[in-house]
Amino acid sequence: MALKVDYVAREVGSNLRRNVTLTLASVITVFVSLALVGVAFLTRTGVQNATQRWQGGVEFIVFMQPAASEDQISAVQEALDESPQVDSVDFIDQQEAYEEFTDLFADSPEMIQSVTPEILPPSFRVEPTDKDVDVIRALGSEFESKPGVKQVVFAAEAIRTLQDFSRLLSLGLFSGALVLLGAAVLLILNAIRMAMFARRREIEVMKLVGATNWFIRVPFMVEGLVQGLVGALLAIPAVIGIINFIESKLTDTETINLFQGFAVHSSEQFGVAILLLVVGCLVGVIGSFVAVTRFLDV
Amino acid sequence: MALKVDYVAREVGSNLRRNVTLTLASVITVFVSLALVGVAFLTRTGVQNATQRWQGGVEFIVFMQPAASEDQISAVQEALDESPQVDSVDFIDQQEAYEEFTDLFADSPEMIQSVTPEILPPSFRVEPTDKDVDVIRALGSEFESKPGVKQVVFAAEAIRTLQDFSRLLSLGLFSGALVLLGAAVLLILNAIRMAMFARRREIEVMKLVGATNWFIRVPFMVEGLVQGLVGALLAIPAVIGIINFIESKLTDTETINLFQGFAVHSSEQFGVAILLLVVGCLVGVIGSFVAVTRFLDV
Amino acid sequence: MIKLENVTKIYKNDVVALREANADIQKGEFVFLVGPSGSGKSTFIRLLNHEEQPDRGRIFVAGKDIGKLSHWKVPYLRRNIGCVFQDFKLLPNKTVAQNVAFALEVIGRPKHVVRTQVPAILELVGLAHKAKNMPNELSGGEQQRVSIARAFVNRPLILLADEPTGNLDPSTSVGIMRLLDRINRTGTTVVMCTHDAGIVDTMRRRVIELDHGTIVRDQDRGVYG
Amino acid sequence: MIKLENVTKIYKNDVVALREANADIQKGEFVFLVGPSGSGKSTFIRLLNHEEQPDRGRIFVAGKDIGKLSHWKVPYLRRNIGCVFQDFKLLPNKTVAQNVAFALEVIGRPKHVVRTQVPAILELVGLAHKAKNMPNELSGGEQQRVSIARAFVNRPLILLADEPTGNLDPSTSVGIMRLLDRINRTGTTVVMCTHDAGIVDTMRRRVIELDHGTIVRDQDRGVYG
Ligand SMILES: Nc1ncnc2c1ncn2[C@@H]1O[C@H](COP(=O)(O)OP(=O)(O)OP(=O)(O)O)[C@@H](O)[C@H]1O
Ligand SMILES: Nc1ncnc2c1ncn2[C@@H]1O[C@H](COP(=O)(O)OP(=O)(O)OP(=O)(O)O)[C@@H](O)[C@H]1O
Ligand SMILES: [Mg+2]
Ligand SMILES: [Mg+2]
Repeated sequence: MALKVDYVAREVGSNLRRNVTLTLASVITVFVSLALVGVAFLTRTGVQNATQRWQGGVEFIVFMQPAASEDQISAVQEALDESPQVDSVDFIDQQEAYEEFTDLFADSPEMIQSVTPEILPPSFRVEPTDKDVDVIRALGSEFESKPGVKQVVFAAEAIRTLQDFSRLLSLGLFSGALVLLGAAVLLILNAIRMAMFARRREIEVMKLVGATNWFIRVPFMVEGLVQGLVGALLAIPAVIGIINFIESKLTDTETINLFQGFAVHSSEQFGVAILLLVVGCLVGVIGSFVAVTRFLDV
Repeated sequence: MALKVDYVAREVGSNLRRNVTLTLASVITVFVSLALVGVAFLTRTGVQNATQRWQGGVEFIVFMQPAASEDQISAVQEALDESPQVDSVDFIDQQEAYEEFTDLFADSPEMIQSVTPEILPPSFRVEPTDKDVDVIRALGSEFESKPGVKQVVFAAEAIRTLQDFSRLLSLGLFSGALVLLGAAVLLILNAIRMAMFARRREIEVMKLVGATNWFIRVPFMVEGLVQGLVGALLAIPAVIGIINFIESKLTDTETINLFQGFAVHSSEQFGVAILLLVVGCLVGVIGSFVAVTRFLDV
Repeated sequence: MIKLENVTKIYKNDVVALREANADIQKGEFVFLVGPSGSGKSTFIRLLNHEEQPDRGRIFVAGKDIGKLSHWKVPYLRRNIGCVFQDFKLLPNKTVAQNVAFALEVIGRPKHVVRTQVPAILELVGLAHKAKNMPNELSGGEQQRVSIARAFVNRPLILLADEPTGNLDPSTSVGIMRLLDRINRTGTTVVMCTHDAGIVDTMRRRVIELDHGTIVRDQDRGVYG
Repeated sequence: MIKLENVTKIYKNDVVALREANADIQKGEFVFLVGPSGSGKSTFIRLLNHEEQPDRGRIFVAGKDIGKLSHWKVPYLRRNIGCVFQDFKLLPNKTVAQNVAFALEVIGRPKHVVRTQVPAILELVGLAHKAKNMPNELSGGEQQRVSIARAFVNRPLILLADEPTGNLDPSTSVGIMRLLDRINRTGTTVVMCTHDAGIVDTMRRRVIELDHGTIVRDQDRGVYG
């Protein structure tokens, strides 16, 4: 074997310099492809973070009969407090409900006049630990049958819609990112195959001079590694720049406060950066390996 | 010059066949890149179509004083009917308002008992022709000062939010599609450049035998055209397949009714198909032209 | 036909491949270019072909100063010059017949001319049976003969041949030299680099000898060395 | 050292490049392979080098049947065989020195050996001053000498040389032949294709003549033809 580090280093260095066109082409392909993947993944993360707070809005309200007894109310209170699935409970008594009502209908004094605290139901606003809709439904229904409970109302449809929306958007962006990742891998492999094709004569000559397959392959693989690495290292700042640009655009806009929570934590940026690096390097190395091997059977 | 059609055809045919690796690589690049572009554009169109109806939900309500006189009401009615900016008007009299109220508070007979039709305000539900938020605001405020008008209420925040969301999503998808288009062009040019690099010796020899630049270029350009065309023709069914898949997924889902309106009209699919064809062909031809020219200066 | 005036060609690394070369070759002449390896013979030919440009001096081909030739006219110069390259320079993606035909197609010869000329010239160089082979399926000498056929096929005014018999056995070489001689007799100017003393000594034509880029001998009816 | 038993090589298109060839070449022999263009000389060499496989018959190199060689062992066979290719086969992306060094690096020679051997061998073929040039910056003969240097540099057991003087002038050729002779005297088996009758007739070594793929003569101390 006798594959010396300095031989490989020298070989890779001079090849990268001499085949500038091919090197550039491969690096550009890796760069563009991975940048697309990175932006897609981070946008997805950002959207997920932005819509996280809607998830926090998921709750249900247990309305008691206006005429419910103290005992009935405290029984429900206890049950809620003891349930491990309940995160926090907020009790709204009749007076508080009346105040909310007057706030809500401040414009309609006629309506306020027609209502007294006594006819309004006291209620518990419950925030469950698990935000899953089905779990919440199951939990809420448990309380429906308790004595003194009038009705359990779940989070408004609008909130539900927003949740669905967010989930769908996130899923869409994720699938988009995955598709892009697949496309990137394909494109990079393609570029490497092409670059190898341009150098098939060289590989042939190396074989004829008595080089073993690994002797030929390793420098090409390291070359692929370097190209993948450089492409990824170029892609990472580009991705972070684009994401920060999107973030500033979204949080600046006054009319759209929906995505003001759009934020990508640096840990998430770091994760995607690692992903790009790993994909770039792996595709570079494995792609070169496969592509060289095709031309090794002289 | 003497560039004969049969010479070009023969040349292109044999080159495409003989350089299978390069041909395949270029076609794959065009195919993958354009497929991404197409899917992005059509998804954007689909989302836009799906959210169109929310735009229809934009409206404002002119609440009259419960005690407003017949004259005042009909004056406002006339003003609304005559305004060219108003698409349709729906008058809800006190009785209808009461019915809505009882519907809304069906669970709280106490509240219903406390309300009579007389204390509820009659209202006009207005759908403007122009859906722009600012225009609507201006229009609605006009009526605020009319005699007998109590208040003008604009569409619920939730609806507004959904609109913003839709617009943002559409914009995002559009920018994404544009970025992909740019990336696709870059990747395709890159692939062509690489393929030319692999054949630079051939070009050099042609020059040395006395071929004019155009004599060398034209077959390569036609070759680029064919590759771009084939790549685009492969991308189009892929795009339409993927879009229909997305459509069926979205409209099947029961929990998410937000995108049930997701639909891409065949005219829009056609438009994107044309876009892909044009981009594929242009990039192929121009890319080959530029790439060959680089190696023509022997 | 061909005239060099104080032509100097310096490659990078200060390699002087041709130094103050003067030569005047008349129409219909047959000139051997001899000299040791690396003496500048191929450079001489590449200059005439506009493959390289001189650093100093002027070169006239068919009465035109090719240093003043505009870019797009170069192909038209080359069509009047047939060239047998030392490394053959065949198109790897074309068959033998297509390689030869290419030289005709380039100058816009009609199809029927191509269809008759190409087999004829391949017959002449003894490669009719290899017409459909690709260059990489040929022996060295066969490739060389394809290169010769391509240079001949469009009856150029000038024929530049860079060691056209380097890879040929003596009897094939003699055949090729007979062909060159015949072509020369029809009025074509021939400039041929060679290392084959036997050929030069038999033919007794004008000999220009180069040594380290300098023309050291220019002799009518000369011998190899 | 080299033994061919009824070796037949048929390329596609039913070209019989070698027909029922038998030959037995002892260690330390010097063999000229002669014959007209396309007679199968290069094929003979390519078979020994495992660049092509025979369709029939067996080939032994250094006592081993190379038809039975497993795939990964081929490089080790080639390391014992230095080969001067007819078309040089230099690595276009490496300088002259790197091209020669490559043959040493392939067999894992330490760096200091490479650093002393390469300049020495380049000096021997008269290319010390071109060590840093790229192959495309060399004249034909210079490229050929690089190919020769590369084949020599790792002192192979067997030296296959396919027209190593095809692009060289007579006096450089003589220098190369002296070198080959010296190498042969150290025990290296040399098989050399050539068209140069002068060399064959001067050296008077064993001559194997091919014609249309058939061995028509195998003569000790023979002449060209
Ligand atoms: N790869 C190939 N495919 C098909 N035919 C081939 C191939 N290589 C060589 N040939 C044919 O085999 C025959 C012998 O070729 P070879 O290269 O051995 O000849 P040679 O003796 O070396 O000739 P030269 O002196 O011209 O180099 C020739 O007719 C050639 O056309
Ligand atoms: N592209 C180049 N760059 C640098 N030097 C070059 C280049 N081409 C040729 N040379 C050098 O110029 C000199 C003359 O080269 P040329 O090819 O003209 O020689 P030649 O007479 O044809 O030799 P041969 O008989 O070996 O073919 C040589 O020393 C060669 O190394
Ligand atoms: Mg030369
Ligand atoms: Mg040969």
